[in-house]
Amino acid sequence: MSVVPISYYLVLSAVLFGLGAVAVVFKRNIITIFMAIELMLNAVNLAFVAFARAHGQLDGLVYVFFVIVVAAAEATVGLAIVITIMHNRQTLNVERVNLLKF
Amino acid sequence: MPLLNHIWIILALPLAGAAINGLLGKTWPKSIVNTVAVGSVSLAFLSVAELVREFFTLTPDQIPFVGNYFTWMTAGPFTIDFALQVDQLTVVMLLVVSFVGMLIHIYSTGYMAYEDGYYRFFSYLNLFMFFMLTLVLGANLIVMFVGWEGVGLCSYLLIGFYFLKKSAADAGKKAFIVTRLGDLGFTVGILLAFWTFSSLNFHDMFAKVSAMPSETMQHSGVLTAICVLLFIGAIGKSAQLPLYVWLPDAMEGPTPVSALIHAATMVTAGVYMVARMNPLFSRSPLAMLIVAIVGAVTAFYSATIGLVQTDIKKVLAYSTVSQLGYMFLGCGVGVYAAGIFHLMTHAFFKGLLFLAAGSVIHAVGGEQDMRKMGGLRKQIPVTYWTMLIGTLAIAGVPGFSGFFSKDEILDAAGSGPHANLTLWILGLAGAGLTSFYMFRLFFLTFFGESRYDHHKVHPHESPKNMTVPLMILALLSLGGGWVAAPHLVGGTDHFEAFLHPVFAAYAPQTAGIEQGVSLAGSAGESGGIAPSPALELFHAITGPPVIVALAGFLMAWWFYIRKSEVPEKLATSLHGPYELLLNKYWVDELYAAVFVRPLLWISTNVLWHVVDEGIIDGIVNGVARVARESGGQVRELQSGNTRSYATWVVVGAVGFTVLLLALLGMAVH
Amino acid sequence: MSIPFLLFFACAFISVLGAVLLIFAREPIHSALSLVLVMMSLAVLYLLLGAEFIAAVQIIVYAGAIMVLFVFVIMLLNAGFEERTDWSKIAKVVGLPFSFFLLLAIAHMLSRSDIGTVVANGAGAPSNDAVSTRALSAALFQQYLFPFEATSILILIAILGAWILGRKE
Amino acid sequence: MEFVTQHPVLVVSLIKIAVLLFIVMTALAYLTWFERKVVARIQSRWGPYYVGAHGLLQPLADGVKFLFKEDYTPPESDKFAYVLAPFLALSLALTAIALIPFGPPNVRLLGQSIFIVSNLDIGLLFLFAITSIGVYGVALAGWSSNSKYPLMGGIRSSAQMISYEVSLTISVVGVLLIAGTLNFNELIEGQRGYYLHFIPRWHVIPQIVGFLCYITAAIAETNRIPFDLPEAETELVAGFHTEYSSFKFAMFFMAEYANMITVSCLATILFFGGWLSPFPDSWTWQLYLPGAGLVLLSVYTAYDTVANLRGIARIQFAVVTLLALGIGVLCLIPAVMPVIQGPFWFTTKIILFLFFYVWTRGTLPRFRYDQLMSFGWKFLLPLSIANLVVTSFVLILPLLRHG
Repeated sequence: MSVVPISYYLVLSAVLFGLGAVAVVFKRNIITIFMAIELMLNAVNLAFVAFARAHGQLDGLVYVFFVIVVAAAEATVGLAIVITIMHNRQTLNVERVNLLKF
Repeated sequence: MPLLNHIWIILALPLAGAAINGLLGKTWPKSIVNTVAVGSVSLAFLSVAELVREFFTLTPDQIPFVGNYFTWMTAGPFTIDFALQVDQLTVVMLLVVSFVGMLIHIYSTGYMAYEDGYYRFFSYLNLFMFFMLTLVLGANLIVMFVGWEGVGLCSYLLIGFYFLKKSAADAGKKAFIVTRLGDLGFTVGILLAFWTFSSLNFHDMFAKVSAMPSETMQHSGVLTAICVLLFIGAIGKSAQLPLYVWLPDAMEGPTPVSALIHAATMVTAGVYMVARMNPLFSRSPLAMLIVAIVGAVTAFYSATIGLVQTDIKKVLAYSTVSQLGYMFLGCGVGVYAAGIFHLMTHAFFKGLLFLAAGSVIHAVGGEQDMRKMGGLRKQIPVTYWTMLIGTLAIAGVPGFSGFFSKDEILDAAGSGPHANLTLWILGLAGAGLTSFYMFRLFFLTFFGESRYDHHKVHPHESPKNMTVPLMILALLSLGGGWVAAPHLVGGTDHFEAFLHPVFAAYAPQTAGIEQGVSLAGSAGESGGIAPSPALELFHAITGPPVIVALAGFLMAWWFYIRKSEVPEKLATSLHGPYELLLNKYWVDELYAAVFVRPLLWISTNVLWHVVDEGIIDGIVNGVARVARESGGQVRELQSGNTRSYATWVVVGAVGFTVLLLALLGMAVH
Repeated sequence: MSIPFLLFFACAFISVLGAVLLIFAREPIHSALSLVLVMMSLAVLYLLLGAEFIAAVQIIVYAGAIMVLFVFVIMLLNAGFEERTDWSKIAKVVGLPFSFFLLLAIAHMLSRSDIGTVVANGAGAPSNDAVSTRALSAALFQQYLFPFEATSILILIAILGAWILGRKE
Repeated sequence: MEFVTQHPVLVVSLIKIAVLLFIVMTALAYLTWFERKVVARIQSRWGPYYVGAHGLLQPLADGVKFLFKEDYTPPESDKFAYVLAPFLALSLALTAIALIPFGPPNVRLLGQSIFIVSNLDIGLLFLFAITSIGVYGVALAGWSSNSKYPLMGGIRSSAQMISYEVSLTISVVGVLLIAGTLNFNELIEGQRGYYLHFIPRWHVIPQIVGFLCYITAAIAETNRIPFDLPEAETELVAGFHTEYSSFKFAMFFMAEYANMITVSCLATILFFGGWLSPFPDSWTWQLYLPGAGLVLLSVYTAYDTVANLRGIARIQFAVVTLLALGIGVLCLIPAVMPVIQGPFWFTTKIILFLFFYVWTRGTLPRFRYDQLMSFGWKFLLPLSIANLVVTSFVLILPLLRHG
């Protein structure tokens, strides 16, 4: 059973990462942007796993583990912030939450 | 010799007095302020006396005695020690300054008794003493310069003592600024001197200059330049042409100040400096000539102005200027000793005259216009007699101190090694005028019918603490000159003999020989023709100076006692010249037109409106504006729109990725 | 075409599709679902790469906890259609091209990086057996013990932060 | 065809999945019957009675009814999510079951162990993974209906599931620490053996606290009474599936029961030794238990058929009797007997658990929402964590003693 070349995974992760970036830039909904960030993290994780596989080492997997944990923490706080924003400004559109400027 | 090793004490005393009075005196009663001020100066005088006593115990090779206290500043080859030195010249100056200073302090306690800022006045006065002594004692040009500037400062402070009076404040500023012009030359002179001799210690400078081969030196422009520049400083400080204008205005200050600073001590600093620098000057004939010319012309010129002044202090001021002229004339013609001698006697009688004038003013309630005086000799006898002595002394009447010194100067100008007929005539004329205007002053003040308002003014003799100094100074004016008396009968001039080492030490050979000849000369020639001392004496007391002095006296008597209506006639008939003199040749107006107004105009229209507002403010505001504009542009990036930020992040990521790719490419290839 | 390839391309397609849907969906819920889709397919890819544990964690934590949290919040806030305001000029002008350029650049870099080529050539091909969870746990609790504890503390802090943010003033 | 020969694993797996699916669907159908009967007994009613003998055909009738009801989709709903939700719920629930080993792996046919569809290294983790995904079904259903009550139900259920999933997982970790594996077979094999030669070494004995936590969390996880807030009729009409009708509703229903089966299986595997027999092997007579039980059942049904039933019902029950008798006799064949042991015990345990579920439903009242949450977070979670800590401490004690 032949092996899928690692480069395939890497390219896939790159593509996902790029799409995530596009989403971050182009979505207006805070929550969606958040999800886009998660997507980018996932892409990075994929790359990590692929590299770990390629080198036959575990470190990459451990990193992935940590990334996931940190993502969880981030989501916790981030969503709490989102809820607060919604309560205070009744909108989720980042372009409407623009008082902090100049 | 305890005190010689601690010369600084002489400086420390008045400084301490100034500090104590200045910092604490505000709330103290006058008595304590007096004690501090007069006490410190008196102690200074006493220590000077002790110093002199010790000085005479020194062997000639120990002179000048230099006390080197600490290295003040060091910059590469340039090192300045705070060093004080004592030699004969210093001794003379020290005695004059400290003694006259002490007397005037005492006098001031009476004169200033009812003035505000009493403590301030004495603090300034003590400070002046400190600086003046520093100037005199300094062993190098820099320490001297410190004293030089310090006395300038004190003069400014004291002229502007009544700073609520605009004229006084302006006079102070005028004195400061005009003197500053001279100081500019002085400073440049110092730099040039250092550049030339790579040292500013009098010792080293003189050693180097005397080591120079005389023939190169004769034409050495640098030397002349140094001398001229230093002399410019002297001109400023000693109120010679063309920078004399500040001195008459300086009379705005309290009379004791005029006596101390603007008659006895400070204004003579220039003379002292020139005398101190004699090794340089004597090697630069051109500089000598300039000094002599300036001196003579000033002497005559200001005497003419003095003729018609009506303000008693102004008259004295102009006479001071002219007397200073005589001193420079003396230095210019090579008889430094005579210059210093006249300096000393002048300190006595001019101080006396000022103090007496002050006493008169005091008597008539602050009135300074002589036309509102007259007939005061009954009311204020002490002042009358002392002023008489002063007048006789300045007029050069034989037997009075002025006679000896002035006679020596004119003698040297007429028949000395650097004799010059024109200068001699000028000096002579000046002498005549001097006696005229002095007696005019005397007669206007004390004789004739009283012209003051009897209801307001009740003339009264001054208190003891004012009259006593008057008497002492009167005595000195009377007998101060007799040290030179033997010269008249062919004997030696003790004063000159005393100072001789200072001026002979580094004197150029040729000049030295000439001077020696001249010294012996008078005796020699007299010995040639008529060797009898009596004849010598007769020659001396019937010499041209005495004649012209007598003429001046008679003319004054004729004008102001005998036919007191003549002056008005003259004033009307010779209206032009009279106006010219009365307005002091319009020099002030001239300066105002030539220097002050253009300067003001430039300052206002160029420096202020263009340079300051346009360029400097422009730069500053421009920087601020640029910052604000750019900030305003840049802050647009801070749009508060998260998506824009995200975009920037992406852009940055792209940048890094491209960079990485480039590096990878390099690494691969 | 062997099964791993089939699986890979299937999952790759699904994940990319999910990502694209995430971008184009206007309902936050749809975005969330598409993201879950991406995560699922990624989990499968992890399995293909022999990282079973990571795959499970991916699903449990990411899909099962984090995304559920997202969905929960979306429902709680009843977030409706995303309004398409377009106030950020730069995002409109620069964003798209640069993002895609970034995509291409990274893809290019990763694909040309030696690791990719090596494996593609079969040289140094990774062993096919799955990474044993035991070994992973050993690495996690011995070599990376401190980071592990640090992350636990991080999570604690995150909980506190969420509590502070969420409590009623 | 040659694809099949190339990939035997795939083919066999597919077959096994198909069979399992059939069995599970049937089981689900009859689980509803079972529940209704038991609850009826608890409430001293008859329960389903008229459709077939003892209402045995009731599930079939229900299924048919569901199929032919109008499938109404609220116009304001989010079509995609609305349709997706039930499929998600059911498929995930069924997938979870696919991980369960119903018997020992060494029982093989064509070289493939027949009772086990997938034998993953980290089977347990995957089970949790799939159950954790299960939330989406409920949440989406509630949200996509675009209506108040379903939304409330959806929010409640997702919150509840997230909350209790935590304690569910943690309560299991104790067992994992003891067993030191995530593989189901190894977990079960680890429980082989006996204390005092007759008490089975099941994890429930050391992990009794963990078990209690688990079972509580499991009930909440499956939205069963007393934790069925998401579909609390008295508060939310029918919770998240208020707007659902016809077959979609049925799918939610099946998903719920499938989850019940799943957690029961999990409990069995983790705490009650899976397909292991409770009796020592020395007691050989236990080999006859399956067959004997079925035969006895057939005797009872035969009596019932003759005594109480009339008309069509009697014929139906006769068929049931014959089936039971046939299978029982089949199980008594010596060759089959050992093979059937594992599934037999496994199924028995599961049925007991399901009975327990129904029992609780029949007896316990419903929690209030805040009570539910505070119970989950403030009691259950700390308890399970304490259990975990104590367990791990006990486990490392020997290490500590030996340095």
